[in-house]
Amino acid sequence: MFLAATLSIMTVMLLALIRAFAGPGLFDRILAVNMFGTKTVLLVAVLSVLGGQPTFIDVAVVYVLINFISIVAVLRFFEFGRREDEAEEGR
Amino acid sequence: MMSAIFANLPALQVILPLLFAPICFLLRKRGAAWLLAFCVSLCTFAVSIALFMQVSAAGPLSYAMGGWDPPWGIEYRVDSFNAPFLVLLSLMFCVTLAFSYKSVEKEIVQPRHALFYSAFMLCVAGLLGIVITGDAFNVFVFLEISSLSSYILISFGKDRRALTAAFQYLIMGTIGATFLLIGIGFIYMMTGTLNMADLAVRLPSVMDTHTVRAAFAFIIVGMSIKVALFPLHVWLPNAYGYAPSAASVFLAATSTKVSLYVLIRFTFTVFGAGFAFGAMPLQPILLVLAVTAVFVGSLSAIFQTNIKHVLAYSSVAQIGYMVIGFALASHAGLSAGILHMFNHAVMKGCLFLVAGCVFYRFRSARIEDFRGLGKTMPWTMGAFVVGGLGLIGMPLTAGFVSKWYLIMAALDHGFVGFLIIAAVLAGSLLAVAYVWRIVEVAYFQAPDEVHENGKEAPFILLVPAWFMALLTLYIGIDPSLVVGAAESAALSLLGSTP
Amino acid sequence: MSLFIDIISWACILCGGFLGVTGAIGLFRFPDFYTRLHAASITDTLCAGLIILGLILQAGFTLMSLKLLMLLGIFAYTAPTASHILAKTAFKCGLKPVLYDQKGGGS
Amino acid sequence: MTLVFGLFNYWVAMVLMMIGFYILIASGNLIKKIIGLNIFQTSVFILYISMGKIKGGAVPILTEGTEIYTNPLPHVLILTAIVVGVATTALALALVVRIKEAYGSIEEDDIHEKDGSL
Amino acid sequence: MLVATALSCIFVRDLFAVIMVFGLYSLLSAGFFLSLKAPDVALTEASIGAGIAPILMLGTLALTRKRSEPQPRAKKSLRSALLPLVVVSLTGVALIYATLDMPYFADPAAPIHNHVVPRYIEQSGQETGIPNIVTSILASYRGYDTLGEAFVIFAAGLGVLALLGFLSDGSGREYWQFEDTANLRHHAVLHVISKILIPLILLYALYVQFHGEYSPGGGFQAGVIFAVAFILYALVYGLEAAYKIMSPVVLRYMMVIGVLIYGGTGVLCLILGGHYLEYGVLSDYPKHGQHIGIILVELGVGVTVASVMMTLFFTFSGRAKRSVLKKQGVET
Repeated sequence: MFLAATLSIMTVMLLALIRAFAGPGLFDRILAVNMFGTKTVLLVAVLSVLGGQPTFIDVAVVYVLINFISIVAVLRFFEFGRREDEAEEGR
Repeated sequence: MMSAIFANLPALQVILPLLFAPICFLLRKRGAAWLLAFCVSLCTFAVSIALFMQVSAAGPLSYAMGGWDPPWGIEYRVDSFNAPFLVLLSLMFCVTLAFSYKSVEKEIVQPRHALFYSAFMLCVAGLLGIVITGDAFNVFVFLEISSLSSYILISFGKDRRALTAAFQYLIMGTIGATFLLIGIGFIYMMTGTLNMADLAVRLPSVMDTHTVRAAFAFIIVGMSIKVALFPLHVWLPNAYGYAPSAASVFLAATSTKVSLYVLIRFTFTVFGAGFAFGAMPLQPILLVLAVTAVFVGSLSAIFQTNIKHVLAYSSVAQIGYMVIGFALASHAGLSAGILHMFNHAVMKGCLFLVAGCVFYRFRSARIEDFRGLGKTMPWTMGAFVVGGLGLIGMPLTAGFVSKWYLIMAALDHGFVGFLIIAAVLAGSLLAVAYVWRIVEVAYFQAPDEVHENGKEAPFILLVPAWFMALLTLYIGIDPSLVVGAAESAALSLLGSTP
Repeated sequence: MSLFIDIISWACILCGGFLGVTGAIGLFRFPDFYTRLHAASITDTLCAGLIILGLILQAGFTLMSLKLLMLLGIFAYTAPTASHILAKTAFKCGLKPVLYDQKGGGS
Repeated sequence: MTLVFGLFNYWVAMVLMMIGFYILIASGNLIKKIIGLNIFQTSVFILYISMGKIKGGAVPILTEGTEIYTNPLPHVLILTAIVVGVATTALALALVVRIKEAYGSIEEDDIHEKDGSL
Repeated sequence: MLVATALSCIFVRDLFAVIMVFGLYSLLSAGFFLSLKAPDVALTEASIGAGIAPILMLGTLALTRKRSEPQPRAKKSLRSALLPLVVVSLTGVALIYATLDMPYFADPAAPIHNHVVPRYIEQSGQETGIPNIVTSILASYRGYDTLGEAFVIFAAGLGVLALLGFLSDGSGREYWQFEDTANLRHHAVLHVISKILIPLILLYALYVQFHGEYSPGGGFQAGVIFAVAFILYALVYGLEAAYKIMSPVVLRYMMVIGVLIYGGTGVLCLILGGHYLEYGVLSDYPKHGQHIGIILVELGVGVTVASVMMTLFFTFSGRAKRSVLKKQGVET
């Protein structure tokens, strides 16, 4: 059971990773990276509960926060880039 | 109270500049920041002198940080090899600060002065920390403090090329530091300890493994980058050339020496000369590289147009001499190398100070700017001539003493020794060429309009320059003090080999 | 009782795992970014929720399950938000969804 | 066979180091160089942490009834090194920004061209 | 997986994608650390490598991306491609050569498990009274390294300030007036979510800070998480709003205060008659003193790291804003 959970998450991670490398567009990559991050968190949580490592759960919490914030940062970066483009075109 | 201070001298040596750097960072007034830095530098100098006295009177000192005994905690260790280095470093710290009051005012915009002094103090603290520590990993940490702050110092330079120089230095420096980290990791893996003395005890039993050999190679290569040994010297000329004058004075005089110190420390104290020169082909490699460095450095120096670049390339060459001494691995060679490290610090400090004076007047330091300076700025040029003669190795200057010892050491090595002597002599001839080029411009060419009304550099800039020049002469005339220190340093290095 | 909890939790975890795999396949098979996002985000939220729920049941009433609950809460907040802004920014940056009548023109 | 399994982790770390190092010296883009630097350093960290691993060792937090702990010393060293690494990265990035402002480019070749003969 | 990620860094051309992949790489290696039972390190690597570093890189990219991008450049001479390869292979050979005699992975007989470390494991509980061995070594046995590290971070903050400068420094004054809340208003969802999330993150940071003796965590991690909360705030509500809460001047003081707390603890120990950073003298009972010392020191590190990280982010994004303004200034 434990194995099944871990394995399924691992599979998803692998698929997401491939999408992140191959992804045609930038947004696909971001999406895949996001998904990868979520799955890492899940994996850590699973390992922590089922593997009997209570300390790992702290790490999982940090991962999930970091993941969210980096997604926000990336997207804000895009918006910023767009505004800069506009500023440049307006010139 | 006094005894408490004396007991904690090794800690104070580093802590003083380290802790006052952030305070300095907050000071808004330029004068205040400088004054604070200068006071700290005087204290540091006093501490280092006291340490030197203690060590020469009572032998090596050991100080346990945090009260934990050495293999577990971090140890500070002062012996007759690094005590003179501490003195040298804090001396340069004082001299450069005295110089920087005026120079920085001119070269760096006002709001950043406090930042400059703060970075400068961090840099000094980092270098002192590297020298004094007896823990391999601690070397890495302080190496990073000093290198980060020296990148900052270099990037303060006005020219935009200062930025690329700093970036290049950063990349190279970090590669070097990471190599050092890998090397330390390997030896840690084999021995399980990070303390240098403990390493020296535990290494011989695993000496024959591939891992230790590779570790040695990594440490040597990593530090060679920092030392700017010949093929890895590309960062140096630009970094010194475009840094603000005060920064280049200090960095040129000390930073590569400290890296060389680490190199020597690891080779002799940690690995032991027997391993370094017996099991590894260190000697031929270093000798060849060093001799090439002498030639390449000197030749490049001849073709530079900017005086700071001339001096920087000449540094590459002079580093070659030091490495020759160190690669000979005999008592005489080692003491010659160490001697030259001191003498070169003094001479190069003097020359860069002069370059800073000229830069202060004309906002550039190309060779053309020296036209007629022999008349308009006689004192400045006087100091330059003294320093230049030292570089060439004329008798009665410091350079002569160390080259003499180097040649004496080489004589013990038969045919190779003769080749080395030839290289040293040829290098001196090349040095004559590049120094003469500047002197000729200064004394035998008439100043053009721009430089005609140039006047003597301010007194406060001349004092440090002449101080260093006089020091050069003093060492040349009466070398007993420095030679004694260098010899006992070499003795302690070779004596501590297992 | 404990067997009952075990069964439920394992069912949750398995369902979650299954959903995750589905989502990942969706990430591969769907034609354009928006459908992929759809596949990924929906399964993601539910999958995470289910798995953590299962884990909480496994862990019992401890500090651990409290932290897991917190994790679940953060997930419930962040995952949809992330998908939301992702879609929004993508749309604003001019990435158009593939419509029915112009098949194959993706990205 | 034991050789391969025994050293596999280290080899992975070595390969990573080489990749990072390659990116670091081969790419002309300054940002990419920094990324290479980071990868290089991270793989050194992996090397350190790998050597701290011990068979059956628990997380190095003292708990009742556990006898073997993973070696904590490399963890400490690497904590330090990670922070040092991020400090270097930040400084390098700041330099890149300034270089871009001064030169209008972050490609190494461009910069050398613009400097003319250095 | 790690190898694949790293390799892809070479081949992916687009810088932005490289940064994303780098973030992935960090996350992966953090997972790797976790599987090697190093939760402290994993925590740090995740928050720094996957959090702060890519954000900073993105900031730089935002500043440098424009105008140089269009020209495709693939002209690489053979020499410039070969030389690195040779150097790298040499290094690689040396590295592999080194591994041949290494103790095997996870071998309990390896020297590092038997020399210095046993004492930490056996006695740190009695000597410092702290269960997390990593914390006790970090803050006490090798506290001096950590001091150096705090100063390295401080130096980085100082360097970035020197190179880029704050928005509000000197002539930058007018940029304060720049209002971009209009641009941010449409992020209603984001606003609400962040409002809920940020206090949570701050709380969690405090937990990591003060619970670091018992579970993974400590000053660095807490500092980074703390800073991340503010970064989120700045991202969502605009830099302006963030400045109002945490002004650059305050940050500047905090940086200094952080390192001084650390250094000052050491000096206090000196004054009380111990060695530098010998916390035992801080209290009548050495163990108690150690505990006080470690908490103080971790606090110092936390403050330094948090303020420096915020400083880094603020300077980078402030710089970005300035460059936008310059263009808009040209426009009007």
